[in-house]
Amino acid sequence: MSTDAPSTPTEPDTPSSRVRERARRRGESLRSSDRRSVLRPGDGPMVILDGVSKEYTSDARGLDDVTLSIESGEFVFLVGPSGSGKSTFIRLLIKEFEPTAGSITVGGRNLQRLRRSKVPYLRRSIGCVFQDYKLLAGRTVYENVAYALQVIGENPRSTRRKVPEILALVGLSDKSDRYPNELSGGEQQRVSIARAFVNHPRLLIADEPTGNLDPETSIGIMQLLYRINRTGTTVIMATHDREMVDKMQMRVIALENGKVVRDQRQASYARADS
Amino acid sequence: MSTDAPSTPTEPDTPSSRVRERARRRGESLRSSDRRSVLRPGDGPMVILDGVSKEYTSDARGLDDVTLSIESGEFVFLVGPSGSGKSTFIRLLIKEFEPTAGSITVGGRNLQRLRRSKVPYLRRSIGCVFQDYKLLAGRTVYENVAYALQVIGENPRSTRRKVPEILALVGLSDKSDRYPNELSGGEQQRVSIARAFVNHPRLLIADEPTGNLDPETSIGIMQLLYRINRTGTTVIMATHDREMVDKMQMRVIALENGKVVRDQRQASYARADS
Amino acid sequence: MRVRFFFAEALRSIRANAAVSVAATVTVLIAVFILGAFIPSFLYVQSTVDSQKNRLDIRAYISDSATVSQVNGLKTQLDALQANGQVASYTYVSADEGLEELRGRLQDPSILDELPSNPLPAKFTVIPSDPEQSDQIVASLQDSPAIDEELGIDYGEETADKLLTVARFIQWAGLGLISILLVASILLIGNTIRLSIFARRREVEVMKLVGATNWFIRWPFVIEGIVCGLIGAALAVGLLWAVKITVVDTWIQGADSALTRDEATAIAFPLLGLMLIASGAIVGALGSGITLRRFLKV
Amino acid sequence: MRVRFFFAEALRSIRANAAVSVAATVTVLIAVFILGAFIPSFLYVQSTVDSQKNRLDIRAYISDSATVSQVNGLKTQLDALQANGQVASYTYVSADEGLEELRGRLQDPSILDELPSNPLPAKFTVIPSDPEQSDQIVASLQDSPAIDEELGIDYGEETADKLLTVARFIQWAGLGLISILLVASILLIGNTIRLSIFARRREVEVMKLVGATNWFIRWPFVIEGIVCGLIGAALAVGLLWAVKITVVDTWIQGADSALTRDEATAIAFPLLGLMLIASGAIVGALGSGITLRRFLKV
Ligand SMILES: Nc1ncnc2c1ncn2[C@@H]1O[C@H](COP(=O)(O)OP(=O)(O)OP(=O)(O)O)[C@@H](O)[C@H]1O
Ligand SMILES: Nc1ncnc2c1ncn2[C@@H]1O[C@H](COP(=O)(O)OP(=O)(O)OP(=O)(O)O)[C@@H](O)[C@H]1O
Ligand SMILES: [Mg+2]
Ligand SMILES: [Mg+2]
Repeated sequence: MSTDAPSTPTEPDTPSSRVRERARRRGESLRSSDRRSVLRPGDGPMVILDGVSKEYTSDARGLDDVTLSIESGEFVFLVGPSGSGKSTFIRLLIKEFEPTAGSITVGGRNLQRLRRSKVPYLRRSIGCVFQDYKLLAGRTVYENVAYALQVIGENPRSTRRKVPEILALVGLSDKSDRYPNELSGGEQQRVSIARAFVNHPRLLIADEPTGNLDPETSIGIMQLLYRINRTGTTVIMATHDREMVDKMQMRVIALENGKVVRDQRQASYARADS
Repeated sequence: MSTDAPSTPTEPDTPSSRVRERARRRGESLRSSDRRSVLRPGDGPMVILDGVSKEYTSDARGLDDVTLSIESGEFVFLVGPSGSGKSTFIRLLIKEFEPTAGSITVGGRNLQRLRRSKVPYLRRSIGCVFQDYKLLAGRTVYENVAYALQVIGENPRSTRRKVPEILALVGLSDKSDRYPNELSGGEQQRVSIARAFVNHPRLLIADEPTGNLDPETSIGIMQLLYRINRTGTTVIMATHDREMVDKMQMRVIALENGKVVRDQRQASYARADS
Repeated sequence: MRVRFFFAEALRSIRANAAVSVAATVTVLIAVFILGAFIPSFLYVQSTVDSQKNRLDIRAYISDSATVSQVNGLKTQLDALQANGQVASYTYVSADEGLEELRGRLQDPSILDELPSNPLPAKFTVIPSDPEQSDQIVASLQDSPAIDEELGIDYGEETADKLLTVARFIQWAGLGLISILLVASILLIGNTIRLSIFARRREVEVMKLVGATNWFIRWPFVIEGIVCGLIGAALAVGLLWAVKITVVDTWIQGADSALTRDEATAIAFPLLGLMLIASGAIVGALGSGITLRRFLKV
Repeated sequence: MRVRFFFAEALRSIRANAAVSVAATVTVLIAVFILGAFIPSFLYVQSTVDSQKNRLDIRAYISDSATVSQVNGLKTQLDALQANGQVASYTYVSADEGLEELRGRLQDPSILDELPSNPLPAKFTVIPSDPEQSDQIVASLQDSPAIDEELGIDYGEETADKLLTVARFIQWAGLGLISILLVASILLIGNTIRLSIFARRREVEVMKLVGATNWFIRWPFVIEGIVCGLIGAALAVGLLWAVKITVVDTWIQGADSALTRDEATAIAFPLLGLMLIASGAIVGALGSGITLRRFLKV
């Protein structure tokens, strides 16, 4: 039906005007959420991986000698078969664990040299949609999203303003008092997306954010990501959605067995020559 | 690449010959797993819903007056937007909770009249792939799959034979000693699939079993489901994978806000007239 | 074969949930250790008090002018009371024996040396079966002509009352404290097991959804409870044994007769140990079995 | 404002994890109740024994032939010893007072009525500051000419030794048992809190991944620990108070002087209550704070 939406991101419908409104407020919000950010400002590459490997155990290799860089403001798809290392890549960027070899730089900061006490500030500057959602089971939808703002010390008034706004954007306004186990799979996924967006991070990472969403909702989410990207946010998205990737024609990094097998601008899901 | 595979299910490659081998042993296995099955044999409808509604709370409606029947041996896709009631439908079939109205019959058994102590036997006759996998965190891949056999009292020798067989089929032979949290999202999903298949249930229900799988692996799983269906097993699959549904041209039940809005044989993901 | 499977499952679970198993085991250990330290202490104190209570004898003073037949008449009466069970035993104490006895009881026996002659009369010392029934014995002996009219029959009403009060206090207070400890132990162990199962409730839920029957899920948990209970109780008994050998036994040897006099009292250690270990296992089993019920209703 | 947020979080968590909070609270309740029942019992027994120990007086018998100046010389010596702190107090006991005293000490005072005359000498009763130093006092008084040569100075070496042994035993055994209970309580509470945080480890992990600092996560848990500790301890103190009023107080009133004689002993209840509640809160706070560390390393 509306599968062409991502390519026309400025049509004047309601969600879109909300997004523009949000973008307008962005300058102020960025400052507040970046108050103690460890990311260095500037236009250098947002992410640099240099010979990065991650061996979980001697026989489980997540990433294998990956070298690449992602510029500020880029939109990157991460594709590859199940178990190829997409989630490993993402988890390295938020320093969930250390690489076994190589060095990673995010926003001008070498992650190996980042002190443990600074890691929370790194994570606040990165919005992350987790593949398994990682919602707080004891909190409602509203509280889950608000938590990301409370963590950065946002004042309660602006929290009360921002959270319903972002929930409306992902279509969950009427479910804000539900607990995660009272939601459908796709609804939980959208809560995770809302939480990652809510404090306007400079880097947005999404691990298969549309895996449990129907095509139409997926397109809505893609529109959202695209618009956020247009305001200057770097977006990295792991996905299996061939249709989506083909339509967007953005940079595609393809992994296989932990190795980068393709890194191409304006590309499709599958190799052009196949 | 090989997106046409599901329609040619009898090509002589290795996984396929394994599947035939499995089908050959099926008679014996069926008997052992059905030893105390509560499902009645016979060729009547496998699933009958009669005016079934499920209200979680007064403002959260999962299913709304659904009446339909699914014959033994059918292959049914369940589609619909996020939150439309697909998982609710599936959870009602395994008696995870009771409907608030209407009656459900599975394999000739009225679920309301099924005594609580018989529920485990119902669930053993149904293989279920859960949307959130529901793996046992403290058990390895092998043990997770074996558990489904141990539950029905399968003897250890045949367990040791069947589990590696099914793990090979979903491509996880080399990861059988890993724990779920040491697997990628897609790998966990495949463990859940293996567990649902392993004791050859008469009814197989899969809740978005390919949500976290790349297109190629998805096709492999679909082939598997299709072949299992061909040996007489009824298969119900909730999915968002438009491409897959369009290719298979099977019966499609479309839900929206808990209501059946379309129930069509040999159909596509979207309404034919749209 | 099923049994072996359940045991294997229980051991697997103990290993996989080490933190939880250790917590349960430690709780049992502590609870059993405390019970094992308090029960014998209480029994010891109790038996000491009891032996004091048994010293509550009745003294029937014999008149200097009593004839032998009168004294024999009194003796016959005492035999009769002994026969019907009211009197545990009695002895005749001559005047000289009485003086020696007094000497032994005085804090400062030297004052007796100052006595010009033995002022004490002869007497029967009667030990009643139940000190609380002394009055009746006294009443039945009172009219015997052998009894000294002035001194009569003495059973230290006041002292006896005090001692009986203390004995009753120690008995009830001790029983109260032990009961509190017992109830507390069971609550604590149950609490820990409840938490440990709570931590694995999702696991139980998944098992149900895969078609496991309640007992199929429950047995490994019950066995796990038994194993943790057994290990915890055994460790506690071992610890108690170590404390007994190193502290209590050497102390008793070092101390003079002041306390050891009233021993042969404390419950035999092996019996106590066995009882404690058994109760650890039972509490563990019941704790997991009962707690699990809540999470099996899926 | 931050503080209010942390408090709100803690209360939210207590409500959301009712099972867990109740378990922790019950554990604190039980532990504090047991401590609160045993500490005063121990102090009571201890002070009873102590007051017995203080009765270990030294008796310096005065010769019938001593002159007034000799007796005054002995008195001067005693004053000097009292001045340097070795003697707590002393009193002169005439022969008649001595007989009365003996009468009070005998189980069967009637035998004294048979005495033809008072055989007892006059004496000084000296109460040493520390009964264990009696020897030295005796040594320094020994040579006074006022002392009766035959009776000399008596301080009941044997009895004193026995009593001191018993006192030391009760003191150490009591301290040992209370220490065991204290350590056990802390272990048990820590155990429960560990389990309760273990049950929520995934929650903590997610918070870390969303960018919460360690203290941002820790404060609500610490406050939760304090609240559970406070509530548990307060309930225990309430229960103790109820037991004190209904059981102990009526018992003390009912019982005669046998035990109440040595009271003014037990620690004041309000003080005890406050201490118990405070320690409940502290243990709760430390328990959660420390346990959490393990799960914060994501
Ligand atoms: N904790 C772990 N311990 C051991 N091996 C692991 C662990 N986590 C992941 N792996 C392995 O590392 C490889 C890459 O995993 P990763 O999660 O990055 O894959 P992925 O590309 O995200 O796959 P999917 O699309 O299925 O989510 C997989 O083979 C996986 O089995
Ligand atoms: N436990 C619950 N309590 C209240 N509402 C619930 C509960 N579970 C599901 N719902 C609601 O019921 C509706 C149907 O949920 P269901 O999980 O069946 O959707 P679904 O079709 O599986 O969606 P998805 O594709 O996102 O998984 C949703 O709106 C959901 O919010
Ligand atoms: Mg992944
Ligand atoms: Mg669903």
